Amino acid sequence: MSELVIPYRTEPHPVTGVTSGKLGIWLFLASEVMLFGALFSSYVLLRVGVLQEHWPLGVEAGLNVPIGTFNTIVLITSSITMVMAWASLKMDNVGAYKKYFAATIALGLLFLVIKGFEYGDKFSHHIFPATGWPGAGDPSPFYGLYFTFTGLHALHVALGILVNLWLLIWGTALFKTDPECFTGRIEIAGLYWHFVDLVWIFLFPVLYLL
Amino acid sequence: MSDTHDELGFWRTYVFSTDHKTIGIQYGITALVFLFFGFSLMMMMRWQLAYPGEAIPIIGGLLGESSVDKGAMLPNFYNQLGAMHGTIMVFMGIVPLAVGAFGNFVVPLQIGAVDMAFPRLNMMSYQAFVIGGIVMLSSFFLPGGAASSGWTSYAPLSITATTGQTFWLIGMIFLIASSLLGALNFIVTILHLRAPGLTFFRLPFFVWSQLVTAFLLLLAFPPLQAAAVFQLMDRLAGTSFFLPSGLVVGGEPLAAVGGGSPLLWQHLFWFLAHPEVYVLILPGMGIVAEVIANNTRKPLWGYRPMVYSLLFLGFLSFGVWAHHMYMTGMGTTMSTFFQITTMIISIPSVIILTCLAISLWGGAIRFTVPMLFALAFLPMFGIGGLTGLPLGLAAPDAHFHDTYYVIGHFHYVVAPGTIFAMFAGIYYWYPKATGRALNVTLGKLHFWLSLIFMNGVFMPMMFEGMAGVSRRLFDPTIYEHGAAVHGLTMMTSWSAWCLALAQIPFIINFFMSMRKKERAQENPWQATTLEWATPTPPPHGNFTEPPVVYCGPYEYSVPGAPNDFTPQHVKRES
Amino acid sequence: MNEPQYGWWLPPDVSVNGADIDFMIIAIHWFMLVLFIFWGGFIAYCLVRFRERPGHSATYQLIEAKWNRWLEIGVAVAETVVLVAFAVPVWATIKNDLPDPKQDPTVIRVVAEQFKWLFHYPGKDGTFGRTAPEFYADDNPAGLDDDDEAGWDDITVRGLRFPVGKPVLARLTSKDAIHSFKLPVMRVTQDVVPGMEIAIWFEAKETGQFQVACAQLCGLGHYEMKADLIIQSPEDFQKWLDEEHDALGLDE
Amino acid sequence: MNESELAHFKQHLRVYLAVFIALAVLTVVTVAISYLDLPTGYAITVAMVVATVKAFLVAGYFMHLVTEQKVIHWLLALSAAFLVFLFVLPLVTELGNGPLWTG
Ligand code: HEA
Ligand code: HEA
Ligand code: CUA
Ligand SMILES: [Cu+2]
Repeated sequence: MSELVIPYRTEPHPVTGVTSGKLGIWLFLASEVMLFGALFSSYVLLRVGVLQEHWPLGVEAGLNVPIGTFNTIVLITSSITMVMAWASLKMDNVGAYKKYFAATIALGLLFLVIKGFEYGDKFSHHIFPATGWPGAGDPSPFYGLYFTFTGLHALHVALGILVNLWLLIWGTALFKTDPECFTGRIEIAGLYWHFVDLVWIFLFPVLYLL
Repeated sequence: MSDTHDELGFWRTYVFSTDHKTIGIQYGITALVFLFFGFSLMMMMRWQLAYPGEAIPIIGGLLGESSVDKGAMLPNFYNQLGAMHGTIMVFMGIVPLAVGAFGNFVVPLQIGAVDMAFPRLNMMSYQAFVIGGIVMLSSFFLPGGAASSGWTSYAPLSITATTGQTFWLIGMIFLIASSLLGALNFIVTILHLRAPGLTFFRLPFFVWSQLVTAFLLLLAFPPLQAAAVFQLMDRLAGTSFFLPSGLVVGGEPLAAVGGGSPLLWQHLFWFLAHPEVYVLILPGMGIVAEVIANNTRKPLWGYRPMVYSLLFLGFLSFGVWAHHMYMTGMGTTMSTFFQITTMIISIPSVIILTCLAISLWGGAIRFTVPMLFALAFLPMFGIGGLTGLPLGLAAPDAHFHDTYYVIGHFHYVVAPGTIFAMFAGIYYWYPKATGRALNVTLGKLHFWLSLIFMNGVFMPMMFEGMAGVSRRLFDPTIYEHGAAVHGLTMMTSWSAWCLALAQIPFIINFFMSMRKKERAQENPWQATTLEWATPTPPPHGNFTEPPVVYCGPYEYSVPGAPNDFTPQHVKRES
Repeated sequence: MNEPQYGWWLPPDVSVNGADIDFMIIAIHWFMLVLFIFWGGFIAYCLVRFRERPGHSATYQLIEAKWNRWLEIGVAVAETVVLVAFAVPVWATIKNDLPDPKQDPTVIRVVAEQFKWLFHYPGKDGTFGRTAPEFYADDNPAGLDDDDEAGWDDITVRGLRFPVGKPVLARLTSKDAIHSFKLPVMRVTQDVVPGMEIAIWFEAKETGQFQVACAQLCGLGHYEMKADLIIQSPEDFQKWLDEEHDALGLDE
Repeated sequence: MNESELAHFKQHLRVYLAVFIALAVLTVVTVAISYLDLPTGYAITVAMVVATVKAFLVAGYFMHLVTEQKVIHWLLALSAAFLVFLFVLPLVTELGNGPLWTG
């Protein structure tokens, strides 16, 4: 039933100058901005709400800054490989694209694994979302925020990985028949991926360093 | 449609269709059923309010003893019904009907598109809506029943509430996802798929209203999504985003970290919920504009001012939400700020209503059934909107806050306001959707009875509110000022039940007319907008040849034109 | 005490601020009525005069209405006037003019819990005893700390009493959910938010027996969360305080 | 794409690499600064400034915002405006809201 030809899938619209897909993903990202914006604004409100001595620095709260830093680098690297994957397609070099894209996915997984170890470490120290700081019963929602923020972000990373995997394994075939369209899809996947990276760029200092 | 049937088979055609018209109709039926269900919940509550502690006739016997005691309603069941009525009506009734149904069916037709920009996304949006709806309804069968903390789900109450609240949150997350996908799709469709020649100021007002609505949904919903996640964490993982320290519930200290803020929830909720109320009304205004232009047989008066007001309204609606929170004890600086923005935002509504009213001047007004509903919308929304003004000022709100005056205020805008607009839309586009015309006599019967009883339901609430009777009261008569207005309560309840009876002609009409032999013409209302340029009912792909637009949306009674209506896709000679 | 008359309109008003609020309510409703009748009349007129009938056809030309601009501006002006002249100043008085010790206000701690009100008076020494959640008990609903002498003569009751003609300073706290402290006859509504102590003031100008209501959904018993509101002459109030004090039996 | 375009496109790759390096460096910088433990106020300002710069680099170059169409810019401007509402209004309101829920 969807054999209909719906215009501006691959060619940009004369007025807006972008393809429908691109406009769509940007609209989605705009709503994501509001989603994470709400998280951060809540963070600010809660932080000024509690007494300052109830608010730990990331280090004090036992967050591992070196690991966090490393993870940041991992995510940034995955971003550049993502761009390269797209660029390779532009220069229709499918081989390079495959390598870069696979690397992106791998780095994404690495990020999740590391995050997983961080969680495990917290749990082993009996630190859970419901834990107060410095000790149980102290009124600071810090750990709650930490787990919720990173958890939600990790969810986004996982989602991105799934989509990318699908594109890499089943999607790529499209490149032979309709390179324009497929390159567009990779660009869209990229936009999402970079946004997730961008969110982390704020999450990291807010949770680990401040 | 006909030929595509065999190609695709039953499932792809009716259940997992990606055709915007089918999806629109799916949305419509589902939403109407939910509307009626939400109404039924309320009719039970109205019994308890009219005859406190007396056994509910018929239904009372069927309910479990967790909800009724010897047929008489229990307080916690009352609270469940209230919360679910609100949730169902807003998120599962009006929004899917106004945006999902009318948006999906009409917008692509009116802009001359073959379909929505992302048909598969469209289908997913409907499926998410259905899942959300099922989750919500299933919560009635949980131990402890459905959510019972009001549709506003204020923390901390909602966090110490039973499992129903968890389902409410999960259901909301699905409904929100559905709305986001839909909104995104509408914006791209309207920006990209307009027929050649259909410039922005040639768009029918309805399309404009859907565009603004889509932006409201897209940008206002995510914060509630975040809030829902927070509340889920509070309930399931023991965090305390919304829980301050030292809570003692039922004599037992609450095991929670504390350090959270109950008001944070309210901010995140109302950041959505005020734009949401405009989501409830704008599509309705759009429909009314269409119907009025068509039945006055002349162009809308002040089309551009209306569009600008719409945009302004949409933008500012993100900056007034705390007028729902005057009584939480905010400082006077901020309450002044929100009083000012609230007064400002009422002006565009005044402008739109003024333009619609003046549009009647100089017309040749046909009192068709959709027109009747559209005309009734004006004063009904007028009452609802005007009663918003005293609420918008903190000092009077100190008396009205959370009284039946508020209930009366917003029901006047959503029930005889939006619901009437929805009915107008149904009567107006039904022939296009089904290829059959609705029966006029039944329609008029439905209209007059609904009009009478709608006012019978909601006008008394204004006076109850004046008397200071609080809302969400299982039994208002335990207060002296509550007992004093019991006569009005009775009137409301009986009107509500009669209002339900008044829907019977509609339901009969709705289903019987489909079976009619004779088909409706392509353009029964002699309208100008593009949806009437399609065959009836429109086939998959809508237009026989892609339309080109030559003029504005409401070219009625053009001097020297052959007919009293000049369709947008007809080139005018000369 | 005079029996309050409740009806289908505003409840009786026995507060010093209520008059302003009522005035605004009435004024705005007249304004609304005028607008509504004007528009309603206009619409009705159009419906009759421009109804479809043989020999009458619509005019494509839109009328040059200027007056609607004036109407809209009029609405805007009216709203501005209400805002500047009444809403903001009145609300400022109600919220901000908390009585200072010189006016010696009747200070009362109001503690809300599912689904009861508790009213806590400082007693003869005029100071509240220390309270903390961990001390809450059935015989100590206010959570008073026994080690704090200031609290020994404190009076905690389930009905609200205060003297007429003298400002009351109420400090609102909640143990569990959000409640809303509503005195219909005083035109007072204030949400009681757990984790915050919110101070409000009001003053009665008549004595009488009324009700305290809870205006915010707070659970099953929200509907029955009412309390007596007894406004007394200063003498009667003092008498009541003394009785309550003796009832504490501190002397022996 | 043809030769000249390709050559032109190769320029981009260098830019991407530069951005990547900048991001990595800035990450190290923020972390380094955090070890100086400045007074909270400064620490927050600095960290947020750096983060914002990084954000702009990512959005500007990886997400091609610098060369993107106007619609997208307007869209982001709109959500940015609402974001400001969402950050400022609740905060100001609750700060003016008597004692905070310090617990
Ligand atoms: C569609 C829904 C809708 C709409 C359009 C509105 C519109 C408005 N609302 Fe309403 N409101 C709600 C839905 C809506 N509201 C809901 C659901 C609640 C309760 C939530 C809850 O607590 O559960 C609520 C609650 C609510 C409150 C909180 C009350 C309280 O809890 O204490 C306030 C306070 O400012 C308010 C104000 C306004 C204002 C100023 C407008 C303005 O936009 C109105 C502007 C319109 C006009 C000024 C009318 C113009 C007409 C004329 C001038 C002439 C008309 C006459 C003829 C045509 C004959 N509303
Ligand atoms: C869009 C929103 C909406 C709508 C349309 C309605 C419609 C109605 N509401 Fe609703 N109501 C709310 C939103 C809405 N309500 C909210 C948000 C609350 C607050 C909840 C809370 O306290 O948390 C509330 C609370 C509320 C209360 C207060 C309860 C309390 O505080 O204790 C009452 C009391 O009478 C009430 C009554 C009604 C009535 C009689 C209708 C009637 O107008 C219903 C009219 C419905 C119809 C006429 C049905 C039309 C559909 C059909 C005819 C179906 C046909 C079917 C097919 C063709 C398949 N509502
Ligand atoms: Cu306490 Cu309602
Ligand atoms: Cu509102």
